[in-house]
Amino acid sequence: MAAITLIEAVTQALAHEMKHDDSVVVLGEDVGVNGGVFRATVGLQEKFGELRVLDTPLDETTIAGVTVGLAAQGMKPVCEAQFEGFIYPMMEQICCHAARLRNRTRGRITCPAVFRAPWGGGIHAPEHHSEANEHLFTNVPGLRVVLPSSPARAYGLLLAAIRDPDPVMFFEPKRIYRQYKEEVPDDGEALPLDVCFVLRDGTDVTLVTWGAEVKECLEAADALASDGISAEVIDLATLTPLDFDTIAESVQKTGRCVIVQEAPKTAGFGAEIAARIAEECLYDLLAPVMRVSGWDIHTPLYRLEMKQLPSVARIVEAAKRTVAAG
Amino acid sequence: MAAITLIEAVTQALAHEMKHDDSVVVLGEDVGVNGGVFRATVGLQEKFGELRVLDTPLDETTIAGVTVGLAAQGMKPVCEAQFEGFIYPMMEQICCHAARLRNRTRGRITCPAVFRAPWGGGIHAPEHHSEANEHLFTNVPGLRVVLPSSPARAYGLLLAAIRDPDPVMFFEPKRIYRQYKEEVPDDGEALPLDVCFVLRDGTDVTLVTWGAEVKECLEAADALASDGISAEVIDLATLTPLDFDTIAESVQKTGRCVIVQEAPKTAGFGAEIAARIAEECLYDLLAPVMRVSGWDIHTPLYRLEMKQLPSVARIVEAAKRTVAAG
Amino acid sequence: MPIAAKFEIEYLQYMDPQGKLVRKDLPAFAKDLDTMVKLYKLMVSTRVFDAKSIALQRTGKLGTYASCLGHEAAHVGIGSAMKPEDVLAPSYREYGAQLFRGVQPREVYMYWGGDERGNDYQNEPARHDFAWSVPIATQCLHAAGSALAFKIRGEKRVAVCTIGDGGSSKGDFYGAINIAGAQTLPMVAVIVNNQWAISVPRRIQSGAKTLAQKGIAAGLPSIQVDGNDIIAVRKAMEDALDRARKGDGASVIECVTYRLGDPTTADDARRYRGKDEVEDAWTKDPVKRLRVYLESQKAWNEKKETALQEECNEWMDNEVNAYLESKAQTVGAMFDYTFAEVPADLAKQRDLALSLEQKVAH
Amino acid sequence: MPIAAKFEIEYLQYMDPQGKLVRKDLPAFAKDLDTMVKLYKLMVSTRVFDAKSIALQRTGKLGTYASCLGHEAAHVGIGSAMKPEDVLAPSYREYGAQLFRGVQPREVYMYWGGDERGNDYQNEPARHDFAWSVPIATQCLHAAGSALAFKIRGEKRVAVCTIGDGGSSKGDFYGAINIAGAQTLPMVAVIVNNQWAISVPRRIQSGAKTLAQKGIAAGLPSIQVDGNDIIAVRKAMEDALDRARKGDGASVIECVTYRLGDPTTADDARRYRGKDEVEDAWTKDPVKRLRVYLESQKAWNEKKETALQEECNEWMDNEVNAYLESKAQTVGAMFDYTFAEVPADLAKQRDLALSLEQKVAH
Ligand SMILES: Cc1ncc(C[n+]2csc(CCOP(=O)(O)OP(=O)(O)O)c2C)c(N)n1
Ligand SMILES: Cc1ncc(C[n+]2csc(CCOP(=O)(O)OP(=O)(O)O)c2C)c(N)n1
Ligand SMILES: [Mg+2]
Ligand SMILES: [Mg+2]
Repeated sequence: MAAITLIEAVTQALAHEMKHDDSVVVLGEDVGVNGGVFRATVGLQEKFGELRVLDTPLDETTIAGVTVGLAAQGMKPVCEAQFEGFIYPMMEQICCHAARLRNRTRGRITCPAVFRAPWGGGIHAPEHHSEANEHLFTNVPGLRVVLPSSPARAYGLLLAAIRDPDPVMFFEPKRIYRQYKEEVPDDGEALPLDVCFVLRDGTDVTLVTWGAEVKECLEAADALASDGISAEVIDLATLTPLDFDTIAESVQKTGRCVIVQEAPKTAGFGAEIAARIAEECLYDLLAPVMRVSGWDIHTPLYRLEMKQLPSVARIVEAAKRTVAAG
Repeated sequence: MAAITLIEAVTQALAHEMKHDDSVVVLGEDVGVNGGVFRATVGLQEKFGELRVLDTPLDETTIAGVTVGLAAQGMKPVCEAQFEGFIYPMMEQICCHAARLRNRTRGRITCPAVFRAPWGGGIHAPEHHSEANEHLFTNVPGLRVVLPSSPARAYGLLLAAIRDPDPVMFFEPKRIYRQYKEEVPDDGEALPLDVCFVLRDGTDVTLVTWGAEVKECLEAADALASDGISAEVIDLATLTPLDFDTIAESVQKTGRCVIVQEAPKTAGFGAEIAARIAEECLYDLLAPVMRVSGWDIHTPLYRLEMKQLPSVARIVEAAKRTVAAG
Repeated sequence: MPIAAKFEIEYLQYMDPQGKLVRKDLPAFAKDLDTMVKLYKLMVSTRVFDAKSIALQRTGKLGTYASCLGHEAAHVGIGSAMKPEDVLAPSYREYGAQLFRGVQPREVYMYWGGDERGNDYQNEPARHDFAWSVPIATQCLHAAGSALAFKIRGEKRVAVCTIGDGGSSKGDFYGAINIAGAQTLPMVAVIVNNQWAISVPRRIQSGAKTLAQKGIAAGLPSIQVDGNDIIAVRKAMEDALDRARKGDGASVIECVTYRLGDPTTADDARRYRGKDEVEDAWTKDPVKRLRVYLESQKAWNEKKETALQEECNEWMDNEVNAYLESKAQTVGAMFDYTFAEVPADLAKQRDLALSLEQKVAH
Repeated sequence: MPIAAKFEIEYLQYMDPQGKLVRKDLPAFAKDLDTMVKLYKLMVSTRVFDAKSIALQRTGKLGTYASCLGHEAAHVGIGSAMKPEDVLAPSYREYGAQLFRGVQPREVYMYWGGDERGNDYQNEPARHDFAWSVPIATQCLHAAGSALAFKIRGEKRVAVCTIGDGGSSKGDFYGAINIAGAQTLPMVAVIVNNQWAISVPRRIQSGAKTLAQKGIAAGLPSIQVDGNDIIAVRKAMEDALDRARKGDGASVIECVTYRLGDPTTADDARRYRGKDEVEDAWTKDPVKRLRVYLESQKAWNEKKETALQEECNEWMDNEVNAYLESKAQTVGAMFDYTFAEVPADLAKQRDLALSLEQKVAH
């Protein structure tokens, strides 16, 4: 078993599920012969044919609406927005139909679909190719919002997303698509969609994050450790519905929390974590809940792009401030 | 000077600005002869002609994109989404262009547009006519998100929105369109877009809200007063960019905060308020920061709709809990 | 001057507003008077149902309601041409098609009466149809997706969507016919052109001479029919369904009709359209013209009409009662269908909501 | 069988791939060899510019870049037919049109080099044109909105948008031509059909025989032209611009051309298209054919070609240097253009960002 990257884990999960479940189909722009602009669907059309791996016309609204139609007919479509910056035309179908079909019809019609999109910044791409806009979906009832941050979690969570009877937004942090490899057995084992993952135990401060910033948080924890500060690192993985218990447990222990989010600060998902803590863990807090995030600006073109993404230094600085605070 | 309703104040502001500024134009579905499905644009086409008050084809994407084009050419378009539930097809133009033109071109091309939409629930309307989905825009840099909650504020804030050199999302709480009348002089005086309004002074607990729930909060404050609890009521009015100072000042005084939001709880804008408090006012807090909000479900059809909206009773109960807490 | 492509949009009409046949080549179904009577009965039922809905709304027993007055031939023509295994993706006023497919009036009342259970159609084949779609034009893509599912699975089924003249301006409609053309999908897109989109007249929606020609953009066979002529509508539908079922792909049909009522009960059309126009439209009434035709064929008479009206009224009274007797769902039920299983976090909210309900009750 | 509407899509070509004229009725501009030489020079400049961009990208001095190789006749035809007061809403590879309108190569380099200042075109008339639009098809609506502004203000100006074959599948394109038709807007929508949308071939985008016929859906005069024939492109543009300027509304032009390069430098087209196809497309090269024609007219020769190549190289070297010498914007500048004035809350973030920068620097 060879070690694989996160993007290869995505491909592996898709291939596994398509092989074992005829109702799984893949659609999007360039997903066929080309195997996706990031190679996520490479080889799938060869294996499963043009009907099950469909290059669509260039219209995201079409992709999303056709996906809803397929899902309503009992298929399990996995569609792709080529970049998360191009997901906007999908929103009406996602918010008004995918997320509501079950509720609208009292369960008569459902939408077991997955909406995949490469997500986030840091690859020196052109405009609109670096968005971290999960906020679009985290306030929408009926959706699961999932962000894997390692090859193994990409594989297990994508399997779970495809098998889930409800629509799942599956955002893949493109910055870490090829960051490192790990062995991911192709055993068809899904991971749960209702837990956050504690990636590192610690006692002084909880670092809560998701997506590509997991790596920065782990590095920050290393740096903090060398300064005698013990940081716990939690990867949300599934943002909604949220497993807050795991976070609460950690904050009860550490008394301090730094939330690290790639998106602009205001009204990003990090606010929800802080709000839950302020509501449910106030008495455990030894220090203010900090957010390290993108600034409230659009991701700059690539010359300055990295100035927008939370750096290890910024995370360390914030964590130290919470420790100094109390 | 006759007293007018909130919706009449919207009309008054539009008429005022169209009269004094030739570059102001209104466009949307049914805004012309019909004067809007809520009568917001009634009489405007008669006064200003078919060119400046334009009935568009039925395509929200078109409305938004044409609005951006108009604005880029130096017009000041005020477009309408007939209901906020139909704003999704506008999002690509709003998020990728309106909010970014200035930044993209270093100020060469700008977008002085207003996107109006009747907002929120409580009028027994059909599906998709009761959304409170301001979350779609509050994480988007470059946008102002404004929600008036009285006839006077509707007039003054809409004038400000039209005159603002940047795009403004202007959401009108349809539940209170005709709730009450007040005298609003047609004097062309705009209100500031960078302050929250303290509607009632208090010392024990701060109620923070926006839109239609302002009324429930004021009523809750009355009820609390009769129980000896003094509640301060803050109407955000402009959600982003946020005037947090006003909130901080209040919480420093009261030590307690209840945030009241019509939208589903998770990742709604209330989370941002709580997060800011947890970050910047932690040491002032005497009790957990509570949120009273819609549940994390889609607005039910109208038989159960009111069970989704935060009631006075729920607000009072939460406020009392914070007072009891510390 | 070299020509790259040429197109024609045919106009199909068999029966004129006076109930006279204008062509000799009647389709098979139209030669069978029993079938024609059956279609007539459903058109009348639809009209009686519609009047009842409006009465319910006027007396506060229904919320906003979207009337189908004047669309009976178009809607019944669509519904009656479809096979049970086909799938309908309607917008929000195609009751004539839906009643044919088993939707119960009580379900319609329930939906517009503010209760999600109205979308839980109990009878086949409606049970596998889509629910009403309020966001304009979005349903067209559900039809395209369904058609794609049929193609992938090799099923001989067709997905049909209906869309208004206004709705045909929305990108979704274009996206749906475009992918249907590109992928040769078994789909039929029917534009029910009733001349108005709330207050916006047809001419403001589009500079195109016909709405049918929108199908040319997608390379689809496209036709304009007299939408008040049940024979023309059904014939065009049958042809299009056949083509789709045979694997020859999608079609666009424009049914030219008229919205005789208000767009919904929330809106007063007198604000923006003249009486003359409406009076003129009444002279083209689809129900009346079919009745005249059937009478001319000795297949219908006053007595049968009276009996039918009575039968319809009885049916609707029965349905209204069933609706009015229904109890609202519980507060708990608000939470039950957001996901297949209620997630832990949401379950806590449900518990809180229920405990608040109890407090209020006490 | 009554016909409701009839349409034809004309195909326009003056010069064949061999540089031979195929029609006698040359438009005025084409009879003027000085003009033709001027067009040729810009087409060559565009190609030299493009090669330089790719070289810059290959050596790590540019980010992703979208080449315009093969589109020179289409792009220069569009740009050269427009008047200065018109407005161009391009997508992301129409440099040939943009250079004509004053965009400087250094600005293109800067944009693809990751610096917003590249969009701040300094020269008129480009200064009042739209910036590159990455979200496909969205620019078409900006053209429609601009055209509406011109109509409202009574200005005799025309808004032009360009869109790819792929992009013409997106609802925005349809929305733009639809409102342009409904409102008789002074707009020209040009579909630059280069046969590919990244890896997706034209046939998968649409079942329509021509892309020009999409204009029929909006009731617009629509034409297909040989997009590698500068005379045909410019003539169709002139006609459409005239019509629009006179108040007769919008048009759709399909330019049939071929993307000779990769879609962008981030993508390798060899993965999905055959060598033969590309080789065949080279035989229709727009630059070559115009050169052959000009030579046949004694308006061009080897010496002039060498001089032109040198001139272009010098120009581009100069532009490249200007680009490479530019310093990155400061961190503070990231915050300055989000709003007209930096809001208080954002100003605090800027201060924090600047202080963090200093810490790192020390
Ligand atoms: C996306 C969207 N925008 C706006 C509306 C509001 N609306 C409801 S019906 C209607 C007019 C529809 O006209 P048409 O498509 O001609 O259908 P008709 O009602 O005439 O059957 C509008 C604008 C909506 N439901 N969805
Ligand atoms: C809304 C949107 N979806 C997807 C993309 C990614 N993308 C960039 S170029 C391209 C293909 C465009 O093809 P076409 O319209 O034919 O233009 P061409 O590149 O051939 O000039 C795609 C899918 C995008 N930029 N915007
Ligand atoms: Mg209509
Ligand atoms: Mg192309």
